[in-house]
Amino acid sequence: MRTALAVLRKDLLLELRTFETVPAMALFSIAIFVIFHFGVNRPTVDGQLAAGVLTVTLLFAGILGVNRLFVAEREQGGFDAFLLAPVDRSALLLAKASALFLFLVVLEVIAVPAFGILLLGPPLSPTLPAMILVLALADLGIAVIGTLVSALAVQTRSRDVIGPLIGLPLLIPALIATARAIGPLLRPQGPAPLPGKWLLILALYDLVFALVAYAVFDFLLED
Amino acid sequence: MRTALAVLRKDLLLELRTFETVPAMALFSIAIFVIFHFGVNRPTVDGQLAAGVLTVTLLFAGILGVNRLFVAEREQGGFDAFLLAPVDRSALLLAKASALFLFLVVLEVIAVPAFGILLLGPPLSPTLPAMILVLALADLGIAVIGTLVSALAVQTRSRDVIGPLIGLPLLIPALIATARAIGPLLRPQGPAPLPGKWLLILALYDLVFALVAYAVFDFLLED
Amino acid sequence: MPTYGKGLRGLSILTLVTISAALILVFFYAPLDANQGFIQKIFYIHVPLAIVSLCGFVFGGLLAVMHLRTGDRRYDMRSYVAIHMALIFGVAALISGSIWAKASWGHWWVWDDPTLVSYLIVVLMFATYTPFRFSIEDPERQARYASVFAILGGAFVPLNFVAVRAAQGLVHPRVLTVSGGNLPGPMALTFLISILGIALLYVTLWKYEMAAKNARIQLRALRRRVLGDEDISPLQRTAAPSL
Amino acid sequence: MDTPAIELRGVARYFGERIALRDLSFTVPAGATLAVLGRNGAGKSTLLRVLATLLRAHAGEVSVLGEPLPRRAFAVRGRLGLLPHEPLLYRDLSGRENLRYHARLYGVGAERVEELLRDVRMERRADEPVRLLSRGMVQRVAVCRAVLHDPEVLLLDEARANLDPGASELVEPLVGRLAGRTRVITSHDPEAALAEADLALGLRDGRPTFTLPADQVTPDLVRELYA
Amino acid sequence: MDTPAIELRGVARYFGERIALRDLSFTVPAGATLAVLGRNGAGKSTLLRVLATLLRAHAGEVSVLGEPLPRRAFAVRGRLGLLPHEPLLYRDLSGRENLRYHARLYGVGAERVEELLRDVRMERRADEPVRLLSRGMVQRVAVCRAVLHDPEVLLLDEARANLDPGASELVEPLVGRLAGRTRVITSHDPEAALAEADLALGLRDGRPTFTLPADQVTPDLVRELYA
Ligand code: HEM
Ligand SMILES: Nc1ncnc2c1ncn2[C@@H]1O[C@H](COP(=O)(O)OP(=O)(O)OP(=O)(O)O)[C@@H](O)[C@H]1O
Ligand SMILES: Nc1ncnc2c1ncn2[C@@H]1O[C@H](COP(=O)(O)OP(=O)(O)OP(=O)(O)O)[C@@H](O)[C@H]1O
Ligand SMILES: [Mg+2]
Ligand SMILES: [Mg+2]
Repeated sequence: MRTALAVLRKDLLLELRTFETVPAMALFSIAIFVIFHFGVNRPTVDGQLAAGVLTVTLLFAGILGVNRLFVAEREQGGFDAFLLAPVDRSALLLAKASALFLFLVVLEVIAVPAFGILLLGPPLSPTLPAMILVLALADLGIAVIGTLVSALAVQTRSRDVIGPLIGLPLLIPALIATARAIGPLLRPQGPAPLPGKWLLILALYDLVFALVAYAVFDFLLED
Repeated sequence: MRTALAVLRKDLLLELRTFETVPAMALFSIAIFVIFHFGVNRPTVDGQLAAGVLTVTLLFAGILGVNRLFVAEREQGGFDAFLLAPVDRSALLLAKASALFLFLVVLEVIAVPAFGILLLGPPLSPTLPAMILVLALADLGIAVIGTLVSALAVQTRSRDVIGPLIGLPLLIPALIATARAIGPLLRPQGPAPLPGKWLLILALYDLVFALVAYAVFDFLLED
Repeated sequence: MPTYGKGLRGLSILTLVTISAALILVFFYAPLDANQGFIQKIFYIHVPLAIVSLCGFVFGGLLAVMHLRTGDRRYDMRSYVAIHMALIFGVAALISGSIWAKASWGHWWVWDDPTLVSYLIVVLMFATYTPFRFSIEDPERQARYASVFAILGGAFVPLNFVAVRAAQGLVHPRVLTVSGGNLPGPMALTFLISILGIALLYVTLWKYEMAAKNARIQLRALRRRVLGDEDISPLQRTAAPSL
Repeated sequence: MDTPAIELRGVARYFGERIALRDLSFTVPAGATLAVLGRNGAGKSTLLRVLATLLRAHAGEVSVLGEPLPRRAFAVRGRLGLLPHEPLLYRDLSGRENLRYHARLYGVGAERVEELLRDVRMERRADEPVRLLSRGMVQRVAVCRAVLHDPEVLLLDEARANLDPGASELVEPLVGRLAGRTRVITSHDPEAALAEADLALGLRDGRPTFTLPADQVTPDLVRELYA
Repeated sequence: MDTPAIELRGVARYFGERIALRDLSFTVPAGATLAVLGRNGAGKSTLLRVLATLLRAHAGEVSVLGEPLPRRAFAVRGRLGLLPHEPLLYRDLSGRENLRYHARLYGVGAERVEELLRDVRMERRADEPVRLLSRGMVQRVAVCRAVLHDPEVLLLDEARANLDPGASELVEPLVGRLAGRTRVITSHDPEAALAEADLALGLRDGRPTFTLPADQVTPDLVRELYA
């Protein structure tokens, strides 16, 4: 735990210094919204379509973050440094996943309002509580899968390709669930109650992969 | 020219080394479209929406490509090595831009047909010639801007970090133009003629930035 | 190192028998489908193929778990072969499915059906398994990472299945909603036999492949012992596990 | 107590088919210094990485501070410091930030960081991103990193590379013989290495050519080691 | 012809407020070797990067091979080789692929690559990704890179770091004095550096402390340079 905090702290510091990941993610998603707004000369979207656009955007932005997650560790020997320390290895998983989770939250704090302003037809505010719940679950899934995939990809000769390549398919179920869960919230005629089924699937998905990740992560670090 | 070829060759080598690119891209684009499919939960999309989806995919791939093309240079001193050589610096611009362009073309060769069967309502074939023209212009824009902006990140030691971020905003006009130009081609009731206005804007945009890039690139590389 | 040849002959014979039995049942016993007619019989190939391939992927994942638990590289080999075979079966399922689709829906492929598309995603994802292995030099790391990949995939298959089931399929039938429930008796029997047959086929092929791989590795080991490891050619990269 | 600080028996390590180390056996008593000599590619760094628990041995037994590796690796890590070829520092963080991070990983207080920075005369440059430092300054910070937790066993891979003569004296009390640590050092300056070592190990293509007290290593032995 | 190979007049280079080099003036006649000595951070690498046209001088005049920099930089690049701290190689490409790439950039034939690889005894390891090579092997390939185009002026930043004694002899004909190139070398082994130099430049915080024929540099001068 102390370790995870130390690593997380380091990662956030690094992000503050290099300013590489989060701004890129945020700009990317805003760019997408702008494209849809002006490009798809449909001033507003709602319902399932809106949910889809939002989810897909966040997912892609997330992938961009995933790709950078372990680059510094690899290029600058952070892995070795961490492995030399007398600490529990799964702390790295915890730290990286939390870092990614935080990045995603920051991203959404920027992107979701932007979405509300740029693209969304129905008002955002009434749906916010439910929305936050869904997105939190989604972020959790992306964070866990993303960390795992990123750790897998970063040691291969094709980091930047393999990450998204394995990550996107793996995340499809989570994406389906998220989009379907958000859809009803953005109905033009005002939000419907959260579809519990999809929340359940999302939660299940998070749980399963969290457990898998915890079980296998150490093997990604071993010599 | 010879130089540009040498650099291009090296980049392709690094690429091919790293992954069987084509199957990767196939899976990649299929995954993306399936994600869109499930996201927006529509059997098919058409018109501006379809155009928007295609453009966003392009942007996403472009960003991944840019990272791929410049990270190695930055982390492993490839730029210094190049700057030491008795060659014309704009060769690097040419090489990187073409590499990026190729990358995007290869992706589209796979992704557009996949898009046609997966997601697109109206048939693709009648619109192909026009589509190719638009996409070519779009790729050019992305390639040039991508290269130009990444060059800002060259200076390994004292590199400025905000530089790369201005890329996305710069790209947005081109992307909007692309979406607008493609939109009419994908109308459910069959393709309309290419909207010359947007095509012109796109072409103009490419031209301007190509010139700007050519003009300023050397200075970006200067220490 | 165990030889995987053991019991292969018996198994092969059993497989042959079961499959031919299945075929006989399919063509002479199972009744013609009321509205689809003869083409429906591909059901007895397609569905088992699809299901066995999915199970094969999961099987590969379980073997990968064993590899990581025991650290025994042979499990990695087994997992590799299991996934390899499942991939082949998967492609076969795709093909048989599309034939059926062409016959009964008029298209080779229906994209807006979750079952089909998600299955394709699964197959494609495991299609990157080999290239993924290939892009890691160090054999040990390759083995470990491939196992993690396999486990991810193994966990992914059922989850994906659930998510897809929840998102109502549009055209793709759902017979096995409560596992073979509403199949008429003879069809059910035939179906069970053919599933058994395909499953046996999978196991047999798996064992064959394992035996072959083993032979190759032992040969290489012998060669190394004879030639001596002084002048080893620089690391040649392969996707296949090398012990 | 007299359990040897480091003990190897018949150790081998492969990378795929390449044999990086083979039938390596030696013991280093506590407080002693072992100099590992050998050509480029002889296996020195690999040996250090094995001792540092970063690589598993594929054959034979390794025990450090009486703990068998890799089984009890976690018990050893906190008591052992490695200074490899790479500085293991984040280029975009300052030296101080890097060391603070490692201090947290090792559960060491921040004052220790300041103390070390002063020892290597980097206190005035400690807030610049490492990527802006000169090569030797980076090496100084890397030395601090390696000795941050005051390890009992120190593994030094050409520790003095890129350090100016003054700086090598500065780091002497940290990584030198008198620090009283058990040390395994590698160097491409055999004389210097032997001068500060008690034992010497000659490696050739991963095989030991000699394992002797440092003072018994004749120039001929050295010459043929590199020939 | 007797235009000096390298000539500096009142050269200064800043990084922000930091002064990395100031009022630096010296000339190196063609074929001679200049040893640049100084503490970590004295400005040695910066000087080499200025001479290599990678950095602009902020004040004063630099001319290499009679060509004023940076104006005529392009005329100089092909005739000058730099071996910096970093190997400047792509880790995921093999040594051979890296050198082939540079050979194309410099318009040099592939046979030259093979010849060099043989010279440094790397021909059997030349097809492995650089990432998997030992540190010294990487350095050998880096040396090949620097002399690929047989440059008239050679700038060596601690060229022999990480090379075993045998390897330093191997690279002697490539980067050594007898190769007959004009050389600017840095090293943290003053004796060795002075031994193979004609001229010596002492740098301290970017300022020259002495510029003398190598044989006139007294141990005291050296000592106070590092003190
Ligand atoms: C390329 C096209 C097809 C693919 C990729 C495909 C794929 C699959 C898969 C993965 C399964 C097992 C998993 C599951 O049960 O959901 C399955 C089962 C089945 N498929 Fe297909 N299929 C295709 C075409 C068809 C067609 C055209 C039909 C009939 C009109 C059909 C009928 C069935 C039936 C009845 C099952 C039984 C299992 C169940 O109830 O889901 N399939 N198919
Ligand atoms: N990760 C790896 N994968 C494959 N081979 C490796 C790996 N690491 C090292 N090797 C090989 O193992 C051998 C020993 O490498 P090592 O780095 O231990 O040599 P060294 O004695 O440290 O050499 P140097 O003096 O140049 O540092 C070399 O042939 C090297 O190529
Ligand atoms: N890109 C840069 N930005 C800011 N400061 C820099 C940069 N490059 C070098 N410096 C500073 O300039 C000074 C000289 O650095 P330089 O690398 O030339 O030292 P050096 O003599 O090579 O030292 P060493 O012997 O350690 O290699 C150092 O204080 C260094 O921090
Ligand atoms: Mg080494
Ligand atoms: Mg330097």
